[in-house]
Amino acid sequence: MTLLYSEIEEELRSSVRDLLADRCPPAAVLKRVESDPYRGELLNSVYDLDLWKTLAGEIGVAGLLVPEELGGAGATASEAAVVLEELGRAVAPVPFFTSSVLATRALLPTRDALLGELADGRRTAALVVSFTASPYAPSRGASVTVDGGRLSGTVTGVAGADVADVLLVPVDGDLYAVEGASVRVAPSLDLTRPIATVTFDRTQARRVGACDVAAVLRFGAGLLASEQLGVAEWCLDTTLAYVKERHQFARPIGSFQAIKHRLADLWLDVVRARAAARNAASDPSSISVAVAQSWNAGVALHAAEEALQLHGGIGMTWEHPVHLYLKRAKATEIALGTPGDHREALASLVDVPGPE
Amino acid sequence: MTLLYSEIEEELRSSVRDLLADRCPPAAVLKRVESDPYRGELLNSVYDLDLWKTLAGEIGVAGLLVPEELGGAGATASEAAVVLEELGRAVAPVPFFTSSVLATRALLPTRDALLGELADGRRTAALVVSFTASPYAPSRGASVTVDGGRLSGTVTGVAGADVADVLLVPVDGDLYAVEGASVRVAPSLDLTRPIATVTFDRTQARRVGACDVAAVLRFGAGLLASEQLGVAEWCLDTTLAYVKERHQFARPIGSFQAIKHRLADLWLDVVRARAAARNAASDPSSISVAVAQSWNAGVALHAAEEALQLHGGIGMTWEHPVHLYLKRAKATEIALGTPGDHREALASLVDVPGPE
Amino acid sequence: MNEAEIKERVAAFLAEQDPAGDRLEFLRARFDAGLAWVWFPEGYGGLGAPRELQQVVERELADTPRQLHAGMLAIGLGMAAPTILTFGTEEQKRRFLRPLWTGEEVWCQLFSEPGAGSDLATLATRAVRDGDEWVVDGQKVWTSGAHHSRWAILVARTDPDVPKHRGLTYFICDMQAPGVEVRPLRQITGEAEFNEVFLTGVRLPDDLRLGAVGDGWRVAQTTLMNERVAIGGGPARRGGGMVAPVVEAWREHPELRTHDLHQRLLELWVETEVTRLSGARLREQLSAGQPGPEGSGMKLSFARLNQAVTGFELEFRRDLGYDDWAFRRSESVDFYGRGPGYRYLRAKGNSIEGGTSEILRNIVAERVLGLPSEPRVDKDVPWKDLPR
Amino acid sequence: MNEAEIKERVAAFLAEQDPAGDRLEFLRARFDAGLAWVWFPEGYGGLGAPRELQQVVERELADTPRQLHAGMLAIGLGMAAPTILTFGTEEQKRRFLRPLWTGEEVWCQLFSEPGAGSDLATLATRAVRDGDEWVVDGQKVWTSGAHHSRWAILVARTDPDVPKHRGLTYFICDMQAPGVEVRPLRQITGEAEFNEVFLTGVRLPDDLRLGAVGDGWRVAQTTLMNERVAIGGGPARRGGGMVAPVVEAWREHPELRTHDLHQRLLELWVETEVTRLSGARLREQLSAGQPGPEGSGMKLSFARLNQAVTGFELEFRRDLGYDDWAFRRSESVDFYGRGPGYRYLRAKGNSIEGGTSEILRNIVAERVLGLPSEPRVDKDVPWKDLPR
Repeated sequence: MTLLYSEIEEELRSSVRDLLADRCPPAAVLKRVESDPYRGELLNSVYDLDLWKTLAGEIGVAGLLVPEELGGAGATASEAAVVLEELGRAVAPVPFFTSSVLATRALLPTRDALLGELADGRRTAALVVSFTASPYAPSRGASVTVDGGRLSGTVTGVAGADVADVLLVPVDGDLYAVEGASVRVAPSLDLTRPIATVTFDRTQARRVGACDVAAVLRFGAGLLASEQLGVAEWCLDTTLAYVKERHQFARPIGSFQAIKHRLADLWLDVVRARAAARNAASDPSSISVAVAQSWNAGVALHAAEEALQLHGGIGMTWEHPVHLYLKRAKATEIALGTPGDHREALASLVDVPGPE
Repeated sequence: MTLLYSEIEEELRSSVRDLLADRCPPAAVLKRVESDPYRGELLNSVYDLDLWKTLAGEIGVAGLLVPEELGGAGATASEAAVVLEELGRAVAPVPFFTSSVLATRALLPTRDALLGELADGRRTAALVVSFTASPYAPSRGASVTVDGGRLSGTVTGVAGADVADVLLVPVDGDLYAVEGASVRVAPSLDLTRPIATVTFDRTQARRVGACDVAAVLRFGAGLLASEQLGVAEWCLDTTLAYVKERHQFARPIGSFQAIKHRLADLWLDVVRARAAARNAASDPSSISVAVAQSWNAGVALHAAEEALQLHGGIGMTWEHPVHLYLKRAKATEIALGTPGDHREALASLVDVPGPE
Repeated sequence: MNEAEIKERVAAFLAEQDPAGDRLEFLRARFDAGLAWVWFPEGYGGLGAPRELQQVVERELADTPRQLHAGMLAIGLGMAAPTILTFGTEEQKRRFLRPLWTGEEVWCQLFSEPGAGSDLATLATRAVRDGDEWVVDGQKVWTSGAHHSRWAILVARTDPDVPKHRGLTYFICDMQAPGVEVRPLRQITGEAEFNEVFLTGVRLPDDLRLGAVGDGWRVAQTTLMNERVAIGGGPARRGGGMVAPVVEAWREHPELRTHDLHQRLLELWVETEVTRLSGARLREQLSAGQPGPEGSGMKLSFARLNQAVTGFELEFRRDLGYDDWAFRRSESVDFYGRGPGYRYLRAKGNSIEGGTSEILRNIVAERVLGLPSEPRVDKDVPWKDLPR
Repeated sequence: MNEAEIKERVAAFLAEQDPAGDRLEFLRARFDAGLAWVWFPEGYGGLGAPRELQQVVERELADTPRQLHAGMLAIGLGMAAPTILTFGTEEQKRRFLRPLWTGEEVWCQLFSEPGAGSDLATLATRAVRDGDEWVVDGQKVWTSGAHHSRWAILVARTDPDVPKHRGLTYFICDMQAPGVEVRPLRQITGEAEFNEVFLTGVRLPDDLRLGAVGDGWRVAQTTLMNERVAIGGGPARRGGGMVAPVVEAWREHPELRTHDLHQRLLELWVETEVTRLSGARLREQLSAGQPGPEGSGMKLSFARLNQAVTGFELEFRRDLGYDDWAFRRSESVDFYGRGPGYRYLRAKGNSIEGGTSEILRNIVAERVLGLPSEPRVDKDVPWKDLPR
């Protein structure tokens, strides 16, 4: 086991970070979510598909998890995790997690040709499960049935569906590919990864193969811990920079001891989140995933909440990006199992049983 | 409902506080628990019976809860609560809580003549239930049976038994008075209110009347919240005084913002503990008691833990009294129901049911 | 003056003034009768009576016309009026207090700036004397109701060469003067409760100055003291307040319950209840004439609780949606009329607005607990030389 | 020097020296062969080799005689030796290092004082020059092993007229000198791990001075840096450390479980595990030659965890008893050999000893996060004029 970043991973990180710094600074993301401020619903176009094309095609992130013989890069989950750290740091509105992690991981056992198309970024897919589902409740929010190769029913809270060319729908242990279902984006807490309700009404579907949804969600939850780490890191770094700059009472507010101590404690939490994320990426066992999710979700949220508070009034304004991170952090606390769900799972995984 | 202190209560407080300041300062209590430092067990004489005689006889605290016609003062629980605040503040080694609150409350419905003797302090009683029992598990730690007017069995963790002239033993809904059972004091976490194992071996007993142990323990738990308030107040006050005096880096350590903020938060907790204690004293309903215990136990403990930490090294020494408060606070967290037990009770009391 | 006398006054007033007549005329008459705020002096809408007698008047006049938009008048009534009463000239009191009270003229507050939040005294908006006028330039922020307001209370720097507290002057700002620009300030909830106000060459006649030149900090203290009094309170009923909608949802959705959430909800319920009891005790102290220092902490407790409870609610509901991101002005905080996502986001402001929790902890530590202040580096430095 | 060469040296040494012979003779010979601490220079028990090669030596000599009372030598080996090596004279190195390493002479540390804990540099123990000697007066505290010690490392004030960091001098104190009095210091656990040491007119020859007069603070930094390195570590095994006895008790006592406790235990288990992973990652960084700043936080994390876990354990067991209050000296912390009450009380010291958690948070904030320091009021003030 190594919990460190390899040289390859550091190179990958640099490429992604440089690209995002250039093309996706917080101000650009803010602009996207502001595109139609006076309507209740946001435009679909929160996703930056040009950026995604570069990320997927030039840097090649879309195919990281796809074996080389299927047209991908045959990289490890640890490499995908590094990409997620960077995307989390930027709350970048691209469908990496939904298409290149969740949907790709669902497809992998089937070795379907679609994998090649996803791997080079030509097409984008979404796994049609609710983002509130978890390895322990994989069908939460879903009520889809299959009848003669046609799907009917609804899945609420689906992330990435609005940007997907293909929808991958797990029903009763099988995975179906669908194009052209009804995807209605709902106003979402997380502005940079909106959720949608997907409705099937005797929709034509192609059976792709078998699908263990719980396993897919567990894999996703493990990697989500790296995205949460990235969110936490941005919040900590940005807050550190702010409190060093911002003066009140003729001192940088970062020289006030109460603030210093809170940031030291937060840093300790982030250090441990990094270890937990690395561990879950290199050892995606049920225990590692549950540990990483039950810790990192809370750390990302706490980091975002502290960032907002320590920014004072400016943190409460739409024009400062900290709210994008708060909303992402809160949404991922709920996504793929709450910290409490993951702790509850640990009770049996590590033999700390509840009251009888 | 009033949550304030009446004038009578403030006068009572003054008398008790003055007496304790004179006769029972922390140094005197420390001396008592040091009386035999090189033996594992403490001497029985941790109790200050001279002090108790004055408190009971001259100030008249022993009879507060006993109606006048039975030889007592006919006072309210709120008055007894004020006495407990002061005794908590002094971790005074006197049997007020065990004899004048718990045992007296158990006897009250029987109107037994013993009440008069307890009320004027001539005799002292203890209710033979484990201090780890609670209104929700009233017989925890007890295994006593009655057969032909004789008791057999054991009760562990009994507070005040070693200083009692009479033992009051609840068995199957009845209360028995016993003199001369085996009382073995065990080394106790709480040095100033040690616990004992009481063993009956076909011991002659007098049936005094009926006894609802759960109700007695609930009443006791409600008043224990006032003792915990006193413990918390001493810890806060003593720590405030210390951090104003103690200089490091050429400043009083109380001028460091991290310490100021922690003490401000602690003060807020104590303010709320005062309201909760007053409420439980004036309205001893199940809800009020459960609220007060689930809050105040934690506040007393947190106050003692902060006191120790903020005293630095000196707080870790036996010669400084803060450890007496820490041990008392930790013991009362467990006594008569843990905070978790009381919260669990609230689930049904206030209709916030658990998972089905 | 006692309760009986007050009742007589009200009766006499009602005998002369028909509540069914013109609303504004009625309110003006009520002001003139000294029944606006009885603890104000006679001639300024009051009778010089004890403050608690106001509730007698309110009870007696409960069914008569009231000011429109009570919420929008909060800053005028709560902050501007006591300051004008204390520091205003005879002429200022006559000019401003009556239309302020009747609601004919709405007030807002121009204190905070982007660079001066917790450290208000460091504010940079300049007012430069020009004959009988002052020329004001600067930017203010967190101004609620600025777009409805006729007047504002304003603190500006008139002398940058002295330490920060000493170079301030307090003004009444004419919000219709040229150079005043009001822009809505969108918040993380999507809506705009507040405004930014840009002041560019705004000319204010010297008779809009409140208090002496250079005495603005002392005048502002009166305003802020009245702000602090207004905040606090809290639910009077067990199980009320922010935890109520959560408990309701909890009862309705057994399928969402887990042991983790259950234990945490019970903890929040207990904290809510002890905080409520603490507020109740505070009110008992006040009505017994024994005000304690406990009030200083209520806002801190409520901010923490509101944030914890609303965060819990979203997690319990597993709610990834949001009710409405539309950018609109809102006149007040509507915790219960909006969804849980709004409650969660809006509650974040509770530990910032009206004094951050950090500043309030300082205040509790120093004023209530008597802890020593930190070394000050800005006491004797001219404002213009302060690091910023 | 590489691994093969070190192995050769060990083989050559073992060819000459019989491990079955006299223990002390063997250890002295090992020192003289440079196999005591290979990273020390030749002639001082080392070979000037890379530090990591020491483990090769330890492996090769695993079955040979070792020092008695390894625990009692910790201060000598970990703190005194590197300081003597760095600042000692040739003569001091020759005199002290060998018996220190063989365990013939035990060392203790005379740094902390009742008035100088976190702010060590403010210490008041005076050393006044008298010809070729120094006369030392003062009180030290938290000295472990003082009653076994032949020597101590001591910091004393030699010039009260300069700012506090500048007036200190570092000495080796002869613990057998007249005027040295050692008293056990009883702790809240009942036992005495530490001592108070009273120094009354203790005369030390000037050749026991380590480093220049007035340079004591810099010398002490070397000592303290080596202390910090020694603290940390933590369990290598999942579920190990302080949480292990709790989980064991939890499994054995289903009748004591509640949902409240269950949820809290799961949280503590997770925190233990991420802290363990963090320690494992730190070790990987170190062995990859990429030491990160993460080490600074380990002690903070363990202190918090140890206190939370042991507090939980007492509550879970509903244990109102205590295993043993007897006042006795103890040579080391025995977390697992004692009862839960002892663990709870002893763990309270974890956030105080070796740097309080408050000081460690300052260090993390300033040295790791680069946050500005607080205004200092003691920098340029002569020590004798400092408020205390």
